[in-house]
Amino acid sequence: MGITTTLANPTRFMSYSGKILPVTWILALVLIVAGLYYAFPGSPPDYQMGEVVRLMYVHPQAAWLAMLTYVLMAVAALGTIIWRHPLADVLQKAAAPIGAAFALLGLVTGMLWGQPTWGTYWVWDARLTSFLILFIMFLGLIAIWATVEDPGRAARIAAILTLVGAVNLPIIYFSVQIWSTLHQPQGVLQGQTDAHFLPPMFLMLGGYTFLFISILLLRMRTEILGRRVRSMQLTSVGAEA
Amino acid sequence: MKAFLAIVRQTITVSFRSGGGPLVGLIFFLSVVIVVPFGVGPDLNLLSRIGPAIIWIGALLATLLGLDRLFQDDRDDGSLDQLQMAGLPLEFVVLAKAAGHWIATGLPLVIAAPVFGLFLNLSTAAMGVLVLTLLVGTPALTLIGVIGGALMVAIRRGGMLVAVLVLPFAIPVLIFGVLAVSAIVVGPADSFGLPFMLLCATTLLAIVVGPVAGAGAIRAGRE
Amino acid sequence: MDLGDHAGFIIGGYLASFVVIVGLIVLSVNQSRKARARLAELEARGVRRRSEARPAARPAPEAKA
Amino acid sequence: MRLTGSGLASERGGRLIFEDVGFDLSDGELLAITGPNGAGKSTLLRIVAGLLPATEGRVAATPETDGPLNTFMHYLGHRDGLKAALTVRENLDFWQKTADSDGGIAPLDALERVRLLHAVDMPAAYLSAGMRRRVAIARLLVVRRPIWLLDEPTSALDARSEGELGELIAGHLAGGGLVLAATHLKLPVPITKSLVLGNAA
Repeated sequence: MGITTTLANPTRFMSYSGKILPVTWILALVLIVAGLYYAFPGSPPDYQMGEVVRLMYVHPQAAWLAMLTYVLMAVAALGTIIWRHPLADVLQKAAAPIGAAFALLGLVTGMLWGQPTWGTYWVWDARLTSFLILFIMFLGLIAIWATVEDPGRAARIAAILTLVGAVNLPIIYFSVQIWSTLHQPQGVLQGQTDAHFLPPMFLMLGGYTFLFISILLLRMRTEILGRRVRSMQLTSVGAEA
Repeated sequence: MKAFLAIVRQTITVSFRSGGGPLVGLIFFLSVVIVVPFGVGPDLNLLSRIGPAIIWIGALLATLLGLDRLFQDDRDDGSLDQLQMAGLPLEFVVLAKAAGHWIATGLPLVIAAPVFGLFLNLSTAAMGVLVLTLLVGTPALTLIGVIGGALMVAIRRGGMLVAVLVLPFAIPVLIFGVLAVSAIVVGPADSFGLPFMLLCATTLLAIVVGPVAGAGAIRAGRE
Repeated sequence: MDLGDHAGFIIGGYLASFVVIVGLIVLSVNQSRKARARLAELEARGVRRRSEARPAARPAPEAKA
Repeated sequence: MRLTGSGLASERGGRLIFEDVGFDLSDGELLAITGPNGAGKSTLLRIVAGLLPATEGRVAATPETDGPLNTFMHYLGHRDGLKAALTVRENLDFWQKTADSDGGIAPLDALERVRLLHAVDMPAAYLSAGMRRRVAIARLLVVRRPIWLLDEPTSALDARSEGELGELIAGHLAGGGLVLAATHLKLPVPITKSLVLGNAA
């Protein structure tokens, strides 16, 4: 891949994403406002969970996005290692903080839901443990991006770690499942889904997803601009030398 | 094959001559085993129940001890360049370094584990199983640590960061290892098979993933 | 409206979501602004990107596998 | 054997170090790579050695080698590749075994060539910089490989050792070997071809 073609792609990305971004921002806003209406005045409390069910309109969405982010980053990691595509590097870097933020939200809202529902903020079950590890992985990846100055090298290192993590996360899930079934009975209550809860749930899910797309595109654009600044500065340094 | 064995041997020799070989790891292992009872109290029943976990955690930490230098020293003295041109695929170089490191530091831990088990009031049967699980499981820990060692070379100033990045990967090994021993210590004894098989499977997977990821990390860090 | 006994948990969950998401957006927008400003500053000073600095003088690299 | 590099470019950390660099070497030829600091002499050698990916371009041999190209090369870099804890003999034995090649001379003979026979059982840690470099040069002899990549090969060497290195290089070339040497000093052998880096920018 030549230097000229690799630069052409981010340029095309900049023009496309610039057109898409206003649309995704508006979609995110509309869906979330509608979702919030249905989440509070527009839906009754659950007969089993009571009012706490309203947390179900922010918790699974955050968790879903954290996982989606990791999957996207793993795909981008392949893009970095196999095709050495600069946009894949940019995506990896831009997505990590978003993943960390949504994983954190997934954990916090989950714990706030757990206390009134199960009577405890935390259980060491497969889902929670592997999700906690997912959060730590995001933090580790952010740390790599912060530590390694050369963006190309950082991208390849982060890619390796992301891919090994992609193998590891299911294993952790599985191993903790075995661990907890041998140690303690699984006391997790599965909530029934009532038709009332579907509209806010999916409206919020759609809203969160578009929000995610918007923030991701914004951060990727920032990163591309940052790389341009960097290369301009390096070129001017080179010209002086 | 000759090259592979030469790397294994050289790693062991260097570990003995400049790193004190198994001694540092063993002392560290010993101190973990000695410190924990002071934390949880001298109740021998409790100690024998959590003993396997203490020994496994000690083994995990001791195994990761010297791994940060494993490739960094090679990079600093230029050996890493030569190893990459030796004709052996980098994955096998990483595997050979891991094997050498395990023989020099992991194997002594396995052999010493029964002695440490005495301090923790483990039964003879439990010690036998403990040694068996450590023998199967510590290579996985070394191979996971090798990924961290290779990342050290790539990141350059990693320090604690690498340890934090690598520890999550050791969780399954720890879980399966401790579960298998607990099956003998607290029972039921028939729940030994499943975690032990899974421990073997994890080690086999680590034999593949460790060298591939380690070689990938070294390549990623090329400058 | 009445959120029952667990109002604190519900409000806390929504508040946390709001703070984290808005925080992320503000952070991202700020970073974007800064990058834009720096690029504009450099462009105003006449620094050029390499791809622009070397126009057609260099032959296009032939495709390689 | 013929070694060619074409259209080589290297970009590191967003900075273009060189581009469009090429060379073409045949049996018995020496390429001297010169240029100011930071022009990319070491980078180019590392690219040829396969230790660094080129941003563009490729290095190839004709006829194509059986196995990775860099296993037909010796790389003598800034760092000597000696394990300080091992003796000189152990170091050379190790490289002979890992290189898995035949046709090199015995480690003791190689040490005699670089006048270090007396140090054979000394740990490499006790050697001076120049002596370590001479052990690294002995590595070129214990493993026979047709292409030598030498990065500032005369650094740390005294005048006498420099002359001896010149003889070794000349011998290698006479035997049909290829040499790529990066240096800003005068090489102790006649240069067949030269490549100047750093005038493009």
